[in-house]
Amino acid sequence: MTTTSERNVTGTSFTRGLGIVTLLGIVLLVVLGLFVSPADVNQGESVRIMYAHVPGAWLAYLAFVVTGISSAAYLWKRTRSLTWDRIAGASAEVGVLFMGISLVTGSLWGRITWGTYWTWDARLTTTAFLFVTYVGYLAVRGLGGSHHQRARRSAVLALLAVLEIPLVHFSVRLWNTLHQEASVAGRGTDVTMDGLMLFSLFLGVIVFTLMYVWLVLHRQRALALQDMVEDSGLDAALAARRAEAVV
Amino acid sequence: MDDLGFILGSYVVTFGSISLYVASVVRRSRRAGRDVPREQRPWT
Amino acid sequence: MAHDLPVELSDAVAVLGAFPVLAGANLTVQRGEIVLLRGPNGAGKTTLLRLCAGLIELERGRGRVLGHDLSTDRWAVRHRVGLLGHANGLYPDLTVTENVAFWGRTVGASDAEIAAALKRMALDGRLAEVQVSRLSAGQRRRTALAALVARRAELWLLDEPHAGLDAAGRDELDEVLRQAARAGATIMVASHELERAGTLATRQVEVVAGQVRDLGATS
Amino acid sequence: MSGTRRAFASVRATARLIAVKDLRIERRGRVLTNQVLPFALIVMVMFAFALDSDAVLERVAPGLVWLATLFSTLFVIARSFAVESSDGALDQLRTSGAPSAGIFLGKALALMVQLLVLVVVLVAAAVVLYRADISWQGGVLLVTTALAATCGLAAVGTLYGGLSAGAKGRETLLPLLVLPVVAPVLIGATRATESAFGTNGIAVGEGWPWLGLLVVFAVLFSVTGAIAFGSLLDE
Repeated sequence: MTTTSERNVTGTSFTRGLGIVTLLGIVLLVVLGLFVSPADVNQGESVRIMYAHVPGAWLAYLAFVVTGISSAAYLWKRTRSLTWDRIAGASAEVGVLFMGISLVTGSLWGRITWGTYWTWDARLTTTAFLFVTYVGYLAVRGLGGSHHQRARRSAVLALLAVLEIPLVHFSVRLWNTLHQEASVAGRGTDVTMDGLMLFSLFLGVIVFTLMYVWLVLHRQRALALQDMVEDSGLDAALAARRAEAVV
Repeated sequence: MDDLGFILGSYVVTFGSISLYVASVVRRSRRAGRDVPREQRPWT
Repeated sequence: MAHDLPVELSDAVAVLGAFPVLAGANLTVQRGEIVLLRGPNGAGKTTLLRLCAGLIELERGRGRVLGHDLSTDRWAVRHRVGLLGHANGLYPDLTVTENVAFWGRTVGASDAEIAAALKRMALDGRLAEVQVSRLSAGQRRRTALAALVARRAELWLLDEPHAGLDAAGRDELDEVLRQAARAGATIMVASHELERAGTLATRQVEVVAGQVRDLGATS
Repeated sequence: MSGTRRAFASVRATARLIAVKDLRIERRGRVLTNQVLPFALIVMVMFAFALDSDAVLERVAPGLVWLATLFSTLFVIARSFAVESSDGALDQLRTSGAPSAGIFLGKALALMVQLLVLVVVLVAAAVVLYRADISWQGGVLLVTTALAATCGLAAVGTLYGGLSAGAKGRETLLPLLVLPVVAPVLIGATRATESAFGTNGIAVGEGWPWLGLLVVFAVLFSVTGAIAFGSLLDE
């Protein structure tokens, strides 16, 4: 039982294969993105950031969609299972990670192309709100209580976030179009994609998707392990408390 | 070129923080895995 | 529903955080009984009462209260029990009457029933219009008991109800409980006032380290 | 006397009962009038110090009114649930069998009334301190905006307040959860108020679409809150 030297705890042959493919993909993406693909006519070299930034942002959105769906699956009585809750949690965590990264890379990209780290563009602002919302979601997951308490509380919160996102996006967009004439577009930032650039972006999406699946699988299993550890801790505590009564 | 630092930086930030996250997940699962026998893990 | 036992716990486990406060409790209570829960601090008396009120999750084991399964349907139990915990559940800015009326009305009690409850705990006089924040600890306990009376619960769960009450208040409380039991309610009282509660109770059980030991009927 | 003869209070009766109770507590305790309102006013004065220019103040007055409202809202929410959790009233509410939708609506209604008072005072402060002025039509827009915005704020506040009421150490979570959600209220109410004040020469007519946003927000969160509140409050 105490195999302290065990190295691969949450892996299976599938995730190992997936991991190897993902790693190869990352190498290929870096080589293509940084060296092989051409510079953009308008943006120059800075377009290379796109291959890391855009897929990350997309996958973050996808991760939050997965969180919402698995939360609904948990709340629906016929599919109620803590696995859904753990998938929701793992996905939200990976989503927050990817979104945090995209916010940073996006602002670096913005600094080069727009000359500013941040702009109050609707998509950017919504993304920032989304990020904070899911940071809050993760904080609520950490509040404690039993597994099912945690699951119910966070599932309701995740569905509220799904409701919140379109409202925030719509209001920011309305605010933006009415009050911000100088928009981001039309300042020589359009990217004209050639075949290789498109392929690199496509590869980026695939690599990030693989990375996402790998991360969520492992994180979800790690969460399951943590839940099991808590349960077996209860067994020990229960035995100790029962022994107390005998005396 | 000025932009070079930014471009490299964004790749470093991306894959660097993902690696850190992977490390933390692996570390946490190893710690938890010590107390859970292999046959109890549904995925094995 | 008439044949449902008020409380049936078998091997019930309830946790606070990671600590199993109830570690396999077995308890069956019949309708109309007044059961005294005794036992040292930290034995799990409060948790047992809260479990029966449907307020905390049944972690393991089986439990039914008033016919509802605690592991799947504990919310259905809640409105049929009356719980008096360590806290009184009163709003200090409201008067005695306002508090009792509020809690009575949440369960649909009529004005007459609320007035009767106030009278039952001798709160219909001078104290009626006094804000709870100006009352003594014993007077607050009385107010909480009046609110409990107004709830007309089927299962009364009382945690140290005698604490803070004066001699007259204790007599009144005992009389209220006896009357409720005669009328068909079931009562569980956790108390350290063994002598007093002992004469009130029809049966005593001892809670030790999260388990329940039956001490038999009291004559 | 055997069996249950407990009458379930309807959602409406519960909502009324809770709202009356909360407002009565506020009338006696005077937390809003003696603590939150002075705080909000101080914030308004501090804004004036920080921005230090009549022209700027006049331009940003609507935003400041709603920003001060938002911050004060956090205190009012915290107070609204401190009342329930300080002496175990929350447990009594949970075991009362009162419908959770009724509890939600009642608490939200009481919150909304308090927020309305707050907004009225803050708008008055803006008129005095920041020289905002309001036309007759602007007044109509402003009143409806205040109603819709406070309704939305109260709904969101009650929903997340219930979540953070349960245990200790959760109070600090409230701003993190509430503020991102109410961003549309801040945006919508500020723009609508700008039109009402005629800030930067914005016509009153431009404010109505923003009012629409606020109404949608208020309705959505009131309905969702009434449905979801039970599972957030019932641990």
